[in-house]
Amino acid sequence: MTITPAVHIPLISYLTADGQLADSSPKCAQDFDQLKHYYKNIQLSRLFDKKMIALQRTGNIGTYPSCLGQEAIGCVIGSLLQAEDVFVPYYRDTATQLLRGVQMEEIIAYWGGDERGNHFQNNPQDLPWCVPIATQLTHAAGIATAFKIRKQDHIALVTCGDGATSRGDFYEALNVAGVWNLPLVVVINNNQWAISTPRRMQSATTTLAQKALAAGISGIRVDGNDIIALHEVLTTAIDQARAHKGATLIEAVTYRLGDHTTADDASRYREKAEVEKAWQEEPLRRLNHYLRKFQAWDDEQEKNWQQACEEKIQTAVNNYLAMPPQAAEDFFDYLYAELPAELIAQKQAFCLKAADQLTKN
Amino acid sequence: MTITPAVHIPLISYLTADGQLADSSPKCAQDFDQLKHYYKNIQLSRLFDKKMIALQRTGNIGTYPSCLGQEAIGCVIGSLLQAEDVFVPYYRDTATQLLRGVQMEEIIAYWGGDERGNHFQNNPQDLPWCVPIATQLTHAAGIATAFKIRKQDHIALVTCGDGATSRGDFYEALNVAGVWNLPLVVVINNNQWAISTPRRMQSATTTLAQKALAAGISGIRVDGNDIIALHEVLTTAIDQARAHKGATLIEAVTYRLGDHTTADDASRYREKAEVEKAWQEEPLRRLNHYLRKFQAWDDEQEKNWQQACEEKIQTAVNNYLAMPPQAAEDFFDYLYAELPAELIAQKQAFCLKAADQLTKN
Amino acid sequence: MEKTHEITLVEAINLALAHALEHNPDVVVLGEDVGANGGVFRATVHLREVFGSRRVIDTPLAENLIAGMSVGMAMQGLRPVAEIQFMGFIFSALEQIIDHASRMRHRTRGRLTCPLVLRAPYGGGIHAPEHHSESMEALFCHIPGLRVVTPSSPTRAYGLLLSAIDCPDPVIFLEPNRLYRSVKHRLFDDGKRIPLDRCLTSRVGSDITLISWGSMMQETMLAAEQLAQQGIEAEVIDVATLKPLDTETLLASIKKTHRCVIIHEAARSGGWGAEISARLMEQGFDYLSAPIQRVTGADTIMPYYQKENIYLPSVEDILAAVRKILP
Amino acid sequence: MEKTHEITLVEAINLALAHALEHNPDVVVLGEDVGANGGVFRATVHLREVFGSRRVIDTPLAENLIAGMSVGMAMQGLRPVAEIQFMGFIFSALEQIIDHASRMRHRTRGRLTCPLVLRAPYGGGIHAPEHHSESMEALFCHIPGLRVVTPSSPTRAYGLLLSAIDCPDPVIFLEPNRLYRSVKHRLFDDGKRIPLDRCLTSRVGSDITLISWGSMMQETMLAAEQLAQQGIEAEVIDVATLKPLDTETLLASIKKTHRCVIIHEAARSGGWGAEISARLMEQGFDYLSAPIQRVTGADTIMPYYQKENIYLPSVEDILAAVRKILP
Ligand SMILES: Cc1ncc(C[n+]2csc(CCOP(=O)(O)OP(=O)(O)O)c2C)c(N)n1
Ligand SMILES: Cc1ncc(C[n+]2csc(CCOP(=O)(O)OP(=O)(O)O)c2C)c(N)n1
Ligand SMILES: [Mg+2]
Ligand SMILES: [Mg+2]
Repeated sequence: MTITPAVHIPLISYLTADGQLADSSPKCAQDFDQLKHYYKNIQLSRLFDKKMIALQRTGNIGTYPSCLGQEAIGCVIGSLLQAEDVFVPYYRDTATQLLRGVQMEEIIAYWGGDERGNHFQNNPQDLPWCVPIATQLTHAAGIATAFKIRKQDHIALVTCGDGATSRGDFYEALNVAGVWNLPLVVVINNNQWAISTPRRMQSATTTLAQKALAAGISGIRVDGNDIIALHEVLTTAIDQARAHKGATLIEAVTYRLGDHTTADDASRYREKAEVEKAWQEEPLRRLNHYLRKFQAWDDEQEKNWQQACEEKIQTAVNNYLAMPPQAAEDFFDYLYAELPAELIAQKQAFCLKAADQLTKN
Repeated sequence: MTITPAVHIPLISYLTADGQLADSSPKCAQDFDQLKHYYKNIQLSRLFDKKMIALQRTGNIGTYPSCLGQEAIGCVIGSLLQAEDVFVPYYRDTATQLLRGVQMEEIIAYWGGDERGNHFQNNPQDLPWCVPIATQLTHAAGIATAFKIRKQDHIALVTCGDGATSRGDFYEALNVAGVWNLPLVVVINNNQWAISTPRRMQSATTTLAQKALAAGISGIRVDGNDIIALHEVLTTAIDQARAHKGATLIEAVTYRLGDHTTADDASRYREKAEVEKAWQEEPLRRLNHYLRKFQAWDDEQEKNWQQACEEKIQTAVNNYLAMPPQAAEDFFDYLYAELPAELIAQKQAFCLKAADQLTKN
Repeated sequence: MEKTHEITLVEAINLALAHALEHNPDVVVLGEDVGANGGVFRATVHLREVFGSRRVIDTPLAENLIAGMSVGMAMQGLRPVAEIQFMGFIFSALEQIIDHASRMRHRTRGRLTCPLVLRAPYGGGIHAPEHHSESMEALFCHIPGLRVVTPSSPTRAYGLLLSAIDCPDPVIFLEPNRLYRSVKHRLFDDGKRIPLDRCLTSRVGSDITLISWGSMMQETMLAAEQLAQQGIEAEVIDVATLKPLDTETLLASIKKTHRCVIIHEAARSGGWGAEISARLMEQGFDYLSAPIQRVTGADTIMPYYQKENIYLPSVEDILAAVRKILP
Repeated sequence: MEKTHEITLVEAINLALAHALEHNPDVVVLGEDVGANGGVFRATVHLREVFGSRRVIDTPLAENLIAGMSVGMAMQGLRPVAEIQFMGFIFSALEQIIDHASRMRHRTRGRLTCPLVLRAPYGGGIHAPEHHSESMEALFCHIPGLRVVTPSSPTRAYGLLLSAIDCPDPVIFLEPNRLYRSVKHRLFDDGKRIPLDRCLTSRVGSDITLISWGSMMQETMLAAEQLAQQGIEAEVIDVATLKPLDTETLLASIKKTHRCVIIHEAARSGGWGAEISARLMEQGFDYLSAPIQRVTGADTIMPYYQKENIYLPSVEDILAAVRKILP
């Protein structure tokens, strides 16, 4: 009696680590405008990410989780979603958020310990960062349900990490997406680590994509450093969801090139050699090689673009540093739609205290 | 791009609804002593189950969840586990528990609202009933982990319903069983209903067994009304677990012939015809046909056995009814190993109150 | 404005749900067995037939999912009213309630909000199996950003539930299952709300203040009647909205009576009675002639049903506490 | 009996864990990142190297799983000591804690028990992101069958954690992360236990009683020192074991001082201060010259870190409350 059912989910990949294109590759491999758009946005988010780490090191913001190495996934998601769709991030989604319209100032403010970072003035329907692992999955399912109830053609796209796949809510959300046929796409950023816990210690499955089988939904595994494969896979999944043809779980295989956060020191638990190898496979480099091979990118463009990025980033940092502080009473005023009577006295006391602290400093 | 991975998990079944044996069937199909043992125990638990419903109707116990129709699964589990193994039940496991050594008096007491039902004098390592759906799965994983840490060759076997497969802890437990290679067997009693919610509304998967794929463990689907198939499948899974060769998820396909509990009226939500059809497929009848065909069972044996069962059951009921009531202070005394100082006064007050109520009645 | 017969508390819940579904297209009812079965207590009976399975939704069996999806739906502008089958099964939903339902408005400074209602029957006294008799309201009352509401009669159930559904913020709506069928009120389906955040004075008196909520309001009112026969006029206050607490009404009463007993079914230590007691003592110290008393469940696990009557506070327990502090 | 240098609170936790692992073969340490990484705060550093991955176990990322497996392991006679990375991530474990860890002994009348410890860093003040600054101890304190313990110094952390691991019942062990590295004690790894269920008197005085626990003990002691300079002798009590509560010690103190301020970081309403206040008022009413005061966090979401200093009670807040009730 065979008791371990066989399943095979291939890795979809077109652009090799050294920028070579596979023989049969999708149309988008020739769409150099689109590819340049991706390249530029990976570069932008990488430079911004670097600045965020610098801001943390200089005490201007708090703990920050770098998305170094994973930017391709975010850039494709951020580019393919429509404005009316809802993007439900985890906390390592700087690349996606920039493309969704989240302002750099907002991102800095959020990690700087200021709720105003969650304003999302340009994309008010998107969800804010979600820190408790995997809890955002069921929100995305609820949002997709709302679209379905209202017969709207929007979709919800939610991201998480490989570690998140061990949490029960991950499966609960996939399962309901299957049984209610929800317009939902779930993207796992499999960056091989959950803080110090390697991917193999989270699950015995060969792939994370096969977890889709527990919910009866589609499951795809894609090279998360390959912009062309990502573009194809995400287009398919998003189209399928929008056409009410079912939810998809996408495992995007990538690598966390940085520490878990600025509070972490990854050298405690992982080998230098592994990281060095991963640097050979990161998404920017291979796309750069590919674009250059077809004369779609050159040193001049690179220099100009990096300079443009730096300027944009510096402006945002300056804006952030110039932001007046939040009012102390805000944490009372945004608690309920209306401040309940019992909190009025508390609010007054805390305002006095805040004023007091202000004069003392 | 194919995005829905294919998986096929066949239903293992040898004994048809009318008692015919499939051409290729396992050895145990000829072991008539074993089969008679099963037959008798299905009959015993069915008669006891009936008595439990009568006890509820007459106000002698509270709500009771009948296991009518699912007894074959329990009888096989209860017979194949070793004494040192740990059985982790849900709440519809009368058949299994009787074979594990739980006394009828204990079962009556539990559903009669008396904690002494959880004494399990004959099988003190087994877990008591578990009411919060699926929460017992992680206990079983923890117990299996203890066996593994101590290098013991015991296993944990845990049961649950089809509804339970929607809960996150179900997946969390399967997942850890896979990644830690735990000596664990998980048996889903897929009785097609979770109160009023039909199986198809819990999950879009074709089978529940395929949820094993999300954890990288073995998954089997078996006819839960077919004692021969159950014997084979459970033997394989238990042996595999004991040999440290991996955990198994078993979906045992059966039918809840009765109401969800004595507090439920299933006619509100399901068709009579469906239930009538299910009666044609229940486990006792087909085993009876099969045994009789091979002269392993006859009317005389049936009559004697039923009478023996009734006597045993009536003795248990009498013992239960003769049980002196629990002391009022017990719910203080078994709260902590030692009663904390702050509870001494509370305990006195409640004892006085109990004494007072006693004199008044 | 339909006239109805005398109805029970659970029927009043059903009426309020139907009213809300009819008058507000954003209202969605969801939960385990709320559809064809109409809920295990029949609180949602017939709603699916009338409003369809798009708005009255049977969910998979997962309370954390129900809560998390409700958060998602609420952020999209729907008004989910989710049933948790018993309070004993709400605990896996606590993470969503604490981390998201109660915080989303604060987190996003009002950009995204969670106008959802989680309904759950609660309390003992119905001879139910383990985990079906919990009174854990205090857990919710400690969570900033939540409202916690519990009715004590059919009329209050109807009016408070409608207000809870209107509420722009999350409400934990706890239904005393011991009262589901034991009391009947004649009530009109007129959509009349009872405001949240206000205690309801059920009996006016000047000798002592009895504070309670949910099913213990029965015993409390009975105790007040017995006291009246002895010439002692108790003021009885049904807290109704436990959080935020209407301190003003409570304080006004003890300023008048100078004596107070708080009655709840939940375990004593850290029960909501502790907060009420502490707060009234802080703010009304000079008016108190005697220490505020609490009549509560024990700090033990609620015993299986054979012993639940010992656990549950009785009229006699209330009277004993009153006697202790009367002059 | 090894001599050690001055060590921090988190090092004291590490020392106690190592001691327990060495002296009791049933002790098992588990949690997210407790192995190679030694825990995100380094509380479990080096333990895996010394005691092996069979006893120091990195789990998959699932707190409900960690709690449920600990229940299972404990029923098998192991002594699991599980780390929840931050208190903000413990909520998905509440179902297992409420339904099983706290009840198994009662349920089975002592046949099966849950001698487990769930450790979690808690509290604000470390400029951490959202969900890393919770003080939700009151949730656990309301659950019958649990013990809730929190140390306020390296010495107390060592002695109380060893007692918690010895304890035959489940213990929620809350570690004030603001103190993890801010205080150092010279301490001997002699396995010396500090008994649970007893308040610890940190300062003797007769003018007023200040009651606190965890990280707020810092501010409370500072306030006491400032009061002493003004000639006011405060008695400072570190509750240490929040549940069960050592009412006797607290009551004895207010019988002496007649005045009391309770200080905690958690939200005010339904915080554990409410229970302490209510209980002392009930049992010590005649000794109180003024209402018991509470100095607490606001009934709001803990704001993001830029504003956390406004939220956290300060020495000045404590002094103001003291002034309010001193004659
Ligand atoms: C419920 C919960 N538990 C624990 C944590 C602490 N924590 C933050 S990130 C992290 C690892 C997450 O790993 P993964 O899901 O792979 O995402 P990654 O950070 O690698 O992108 C942990 C354990 C948390 N935020 N939430
Ligand atoms: C966590 C939880 N939620 C809800 C319930 C109420 N409840 C009791 S049985 C049941 C249905 C369970 O169905 P299934 O898992 O298929 O088992 P079956 O009863 O059919 O054997 C529900 C919803 C519960 N006991 N626990
Ligand atoms: Mg990861
Ligand atoms: Mg079922």
